[in-house]
Amino acid sequence: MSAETSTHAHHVDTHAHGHDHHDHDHHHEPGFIRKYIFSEDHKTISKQFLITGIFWAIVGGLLSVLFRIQLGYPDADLTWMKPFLGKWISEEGQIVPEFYNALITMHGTILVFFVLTAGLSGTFSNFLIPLMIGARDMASGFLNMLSYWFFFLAGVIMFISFFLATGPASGGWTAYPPLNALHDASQGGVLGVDFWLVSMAVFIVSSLLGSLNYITTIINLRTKGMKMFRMPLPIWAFLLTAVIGVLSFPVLLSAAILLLFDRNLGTSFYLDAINLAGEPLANAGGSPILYQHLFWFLGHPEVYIIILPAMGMVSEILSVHSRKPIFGYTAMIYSLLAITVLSFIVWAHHMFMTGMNPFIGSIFVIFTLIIAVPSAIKVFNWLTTLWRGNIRLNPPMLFAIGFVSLFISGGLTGIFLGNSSIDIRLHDTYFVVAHFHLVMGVAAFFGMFAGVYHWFPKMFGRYMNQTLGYIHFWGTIAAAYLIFFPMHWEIALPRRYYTHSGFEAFSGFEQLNMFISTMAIISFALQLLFVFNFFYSIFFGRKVREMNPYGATTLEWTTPIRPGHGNWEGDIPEVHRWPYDYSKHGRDFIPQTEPLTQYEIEHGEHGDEHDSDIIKSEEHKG
Amino acid sequence: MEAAVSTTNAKELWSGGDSPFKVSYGKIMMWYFLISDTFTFAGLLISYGAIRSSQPKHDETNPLSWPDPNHVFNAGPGFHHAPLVFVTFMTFTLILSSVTMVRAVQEGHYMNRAGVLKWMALTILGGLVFVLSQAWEWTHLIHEGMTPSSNPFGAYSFGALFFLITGFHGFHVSVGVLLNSWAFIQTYRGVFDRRGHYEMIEKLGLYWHFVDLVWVYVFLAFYLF
Amino acid sequence: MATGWLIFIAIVLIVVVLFQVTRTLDLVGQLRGGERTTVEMTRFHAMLGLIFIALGMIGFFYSFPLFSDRMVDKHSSNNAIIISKMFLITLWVTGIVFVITNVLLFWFAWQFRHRPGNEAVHFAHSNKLEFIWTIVPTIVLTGLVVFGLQAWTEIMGPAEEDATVVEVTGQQFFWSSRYPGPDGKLGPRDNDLICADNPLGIVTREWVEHRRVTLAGSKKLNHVGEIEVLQNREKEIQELIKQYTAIIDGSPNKYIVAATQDTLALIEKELGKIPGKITIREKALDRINKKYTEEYIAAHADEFTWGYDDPMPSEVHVPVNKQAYLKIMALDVLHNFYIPHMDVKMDAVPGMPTSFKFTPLITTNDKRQELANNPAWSIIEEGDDKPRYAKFNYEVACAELCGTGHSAMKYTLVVDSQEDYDKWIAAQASKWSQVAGSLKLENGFSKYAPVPAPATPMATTTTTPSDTITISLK
Amino acid sequence: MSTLSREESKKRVWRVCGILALVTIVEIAAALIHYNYMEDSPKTFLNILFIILSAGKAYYIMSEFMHLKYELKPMVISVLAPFLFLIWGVIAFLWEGKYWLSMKQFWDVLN
Repeated sequence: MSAETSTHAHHVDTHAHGHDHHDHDHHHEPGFIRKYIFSEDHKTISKQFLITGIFWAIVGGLLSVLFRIQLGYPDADLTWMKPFLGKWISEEGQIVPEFYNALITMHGTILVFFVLTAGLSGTFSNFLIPLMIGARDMASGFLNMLSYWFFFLAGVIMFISFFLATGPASGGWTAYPPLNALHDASQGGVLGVDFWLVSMAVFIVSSLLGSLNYITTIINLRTKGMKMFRMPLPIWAFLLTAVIGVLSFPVLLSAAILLLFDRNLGTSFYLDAINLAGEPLANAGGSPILYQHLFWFLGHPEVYIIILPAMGMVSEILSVHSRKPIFGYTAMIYSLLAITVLSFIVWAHHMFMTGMNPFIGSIFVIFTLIIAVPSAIKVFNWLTTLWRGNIRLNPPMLFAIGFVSLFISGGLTGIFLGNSSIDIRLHDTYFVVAHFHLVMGVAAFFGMFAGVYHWFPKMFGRYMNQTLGYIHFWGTIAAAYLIFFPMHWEIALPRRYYTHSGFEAFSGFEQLNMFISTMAIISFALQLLFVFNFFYSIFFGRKVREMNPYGATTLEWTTPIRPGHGNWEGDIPEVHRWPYDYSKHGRDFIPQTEPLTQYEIEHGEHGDEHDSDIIKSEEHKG
Repeated sequence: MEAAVSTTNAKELWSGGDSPFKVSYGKIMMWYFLISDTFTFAGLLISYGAIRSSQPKHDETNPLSWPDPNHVFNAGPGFHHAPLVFVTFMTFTLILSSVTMVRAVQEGHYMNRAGVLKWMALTILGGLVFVLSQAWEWTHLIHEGMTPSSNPFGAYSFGALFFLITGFHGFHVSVGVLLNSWAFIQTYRGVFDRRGHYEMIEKLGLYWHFVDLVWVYVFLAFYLF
Repeated sequence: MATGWLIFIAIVLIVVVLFQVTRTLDLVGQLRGGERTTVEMTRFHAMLGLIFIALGMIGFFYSFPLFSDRMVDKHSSNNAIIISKMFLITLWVTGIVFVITNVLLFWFAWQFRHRPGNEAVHFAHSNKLEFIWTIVPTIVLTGLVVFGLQAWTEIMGPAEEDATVVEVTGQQFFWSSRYPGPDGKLGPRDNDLICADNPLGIVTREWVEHRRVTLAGSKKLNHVGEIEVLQNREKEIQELIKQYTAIIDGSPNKYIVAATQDTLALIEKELGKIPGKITIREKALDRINKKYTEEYIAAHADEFTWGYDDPMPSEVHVPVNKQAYLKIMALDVLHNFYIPHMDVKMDAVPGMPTSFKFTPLITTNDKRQELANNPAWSIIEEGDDKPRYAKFNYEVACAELCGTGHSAMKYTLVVDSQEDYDKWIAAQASKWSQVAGSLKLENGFSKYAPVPAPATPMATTTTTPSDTITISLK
Repeated sequence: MSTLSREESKKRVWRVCGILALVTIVEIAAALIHYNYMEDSPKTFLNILFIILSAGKAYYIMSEFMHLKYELKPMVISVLAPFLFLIWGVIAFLWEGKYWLSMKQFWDVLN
């Protein structure tokens, strides 16, 4: 053994054990600021992400209410909003078209990035990764804290852009050039887009810091016995989400840098032969389609960044509350992996009608439709998980079931859209809006709600009000379907239209639009019920009195009811089995920390398809 | 220890309680950060590829065709009409500074503070020379009329892409020089000695080599093709 | 206002009462014992789930035919027929899966609900099952891909030789079109040549000359060029700034000072933009001078004449049952040439022409006759003299967000019978070839020649985007 | 450097430095020879050579300087695998660029 090896190995050891020393340094109680504001504790950071996410969800939802009023009640008199919105309300009391565009742009940006990326993955990755894999905290608490504060900064920048004289970005959440590359093509383009781009760049830094932490923590800090194939499914989902984030967000960063250059330094990466309102521009040699390719190279994986964590959490919740192992654990992991890989090679299915090479388009059709296979596997596995279970329908379980339903309904329309020939009809219409809102908007929200209701007791040591939760669920799922299902009928109606009244071809949808808008407003109001329930329960909810209220097998329920910094008071528990031993050997559940008995075969060890039969015979013996 | 590593079977490494890569979390993070950064550069270089292939190929008669690098990069401080000589010098500077960085990392393994200081100083020097060379080249090209929005040598996009990508790379080098200087001071103050290991130098080394690695492709894209 | 407050207070009260009720329910549930409550709640919500899915499915099957006639035109073009077929196939496949999986989901929730005597089965995986639901979707999707790509290739493949070529151009916020004249060739275009008189930048010898003069000016024609106009404006503003500064320094009246400062800020902003505008024009002039040398024009003598006879009508006409081949262009930002009835949709990209082809199968007139049978179309709307169907036209819209006036980019497509089309195009050609004649001026400058106004909405080009929208929408 | 002694690893570094320098010189020389003596011949073959040589340089930098050669295999895979995602990206982007040019040339006779 050479001297070098020993020193080298020595580093590793110091660091591997570093975390056991970690909590010794923190025995003194940190002050208020270190504890709640600039906290490095993953649980606090996760709550920060969640509450900021809720704030942005309210803002984003409110924006959608505003533009739904314009679509559903174009004649409504909104003069009373003039004190708040000023010139964005016309003299006749209507939302002006430029503001309408700003509303849809900001609604998309806020919900996709701030709520469903940061608010969802940021919250639950932070909260669950250390708790479920048995770690004291994230690998780097400091970077984790920075991750939140960069997110916060990105939000501040985006928020400031609302108060610009020329308004926030108004060229769509995808920020396609040239509309968003030119200062004079729209009002939002004057300054709003610069804010948008800078905010996105900061957001990307935040996402990167977070993702690096999640990946590293999962790789290096699993407790003893926590093999990769003993990790609960949410952890797999968070891991792959983080991988997608690390690899796809940088491409958006390069796209944003190029766009910033085009806007402010006279370059022509995306611009060629432009004559704006009679004014010639000097740009030459670029291509607007290039931006779209770069954007969707991020943008498509982004939708999986949004939906994978929800899938993971739903798998866990379905299993816990039906008292059955998740069906096809390994298949679930491999389908997550397949989705991750495929997500990087299908981006241009958003671009069939943008003047890209139709032959390349057909290759993208093939890749795209393959994604339906792992998605189908997941759906069937979820269904089979419910089959012959012992299902407790509490709010988290209902939201998880709702997620599956919405994912099916929204996912199936993806098969229409992924097929380029049908996409000619559907591209940029309300059919698309319906599709992605169901499958990645509402479904991801349902995953998030399921997660919040399920892990709220662990987060705050109190329960949320269950009855309000039930009302919230039934109201939301009904409203969601009533908003987005009829939207499929608006099949040829182009989206991002301030009004469709100028066209005979688009007439006849006024009542439907009114109905959808009404439902949207109701659904928004229902979400406020959740917000109220959430904050009320933090302070006044019924207290949790047992460590493991759901009878779940995973590690987070072995921590104290309100875990302190370092999560476990004594040693970190060791793991001996996979996380889904429910209803096995006549026992309701067997925690992961319980060693295998002599006769027991661990799940996945034998790879036999008659698993259940073996267990039955075991039961007879026992 | 060596024996332990070799006998541990791969499966056990993954069974928790230890790093399956036998690598500390800091280094893993740095590695994955670099992969992420690679994708940023890849985004820029792929854009370069797409724009370039959408422009007419180099053609003496077409003033808007893609320029020949031998025409553009043919000067250095004090000399002209010597294509690619100056950039060769820059490339060598970067390679050498990478080598000095490796030496610093190696000395760090043996806790040799004086050695680390010596090689870090040389690395920083190399970085500075590279950044200054790039500054000279930029000044020269701007003098010749090449700006982000114009290019006397041919296709407009060439200038814009050149400044963007070499600028982004130069930014990375500059950040590297700053970080290395910081590490140099920390080493001098004996911080790493007290910590018991020079892992910080290793992590910075990874970053520094990555910058070198990116240059290989920037060099390929702008100076060779 | 008072009623508003009353309503507000009432709502708040109702919410508070409701909340108290839910709290009590929760507490009562706990008092009665968690297990019993769980069983009852599970039963109740599983039942709600069954009702939900039943109502949902009824709603689905009820509303589908309700809207299907409004959805799209299924037979007005070959694309519509192909796509409708693909759509229907996919609808069947996905529809069946949709119904089965959703019903199973809620039925399982009911059937296997937690209740005394129900026990979960430890059923963790089955290779057989998982294999089935990997392979079956794969096969089905392969089928969809194959059919889909067949349709896609048919629609996007190369156009027929004798297709009717139409060039359409999108800009904020209107469309314009151009046809190859009697020579059958579309004249080339150049962004640098675009000016008020030549809005599409058509390249002919005269337009090149014209643009040179509009940019650089001409002593001979006594015409001041754009560059000089801007330079003069710059001087003028500098002069104004001096005057205003003097007012600000000298005036004791603070209101006058404030007002003058505002004006000053505005014109300083304008001044700041002028150098850029001059540079852009100088660059364009430079490019024009460099590119359109006498040798170049001589070498491309033919191409320089193609633009003379290109009609630029204010709507698109195409003959029925014959392929139409669209060359789609954009001047400023992305647009999308969208004809809902024809299933035509393709982005207009600045700097890169795109194309799309379709074969219209029903003339506008026949379509009107077809609609006459539809009661919704045979009504006569208030203030109209003709029934709705008589005014029917195939409409063109924009399907790519292009700014404030995105929803106002309306254009018209007329599908003619072959005879009608021949007549129409001949009339257009004769009308526009006169223009070509007027362009062939000896001094190479057509500013004072009778150039007819281009396609109607051109007048809005000079207004700011926000003005345009109020004009075109209200 | 689990198997190398201090001296060996030092030597190895300088050897890699030599290889990188040599490859760079070969590249520059090839480019200059092409420029000076055979400017009219297409550069395709040369470009392929450049790509191969650059990949070689990248290999040495990553494996030796960045120490990747001496890491455990799963680590190496986890670092290298993401680059597979770029393959289709590069193909698609370059293909697209060519298509944009061809569309311009197809429709615009003066280009």
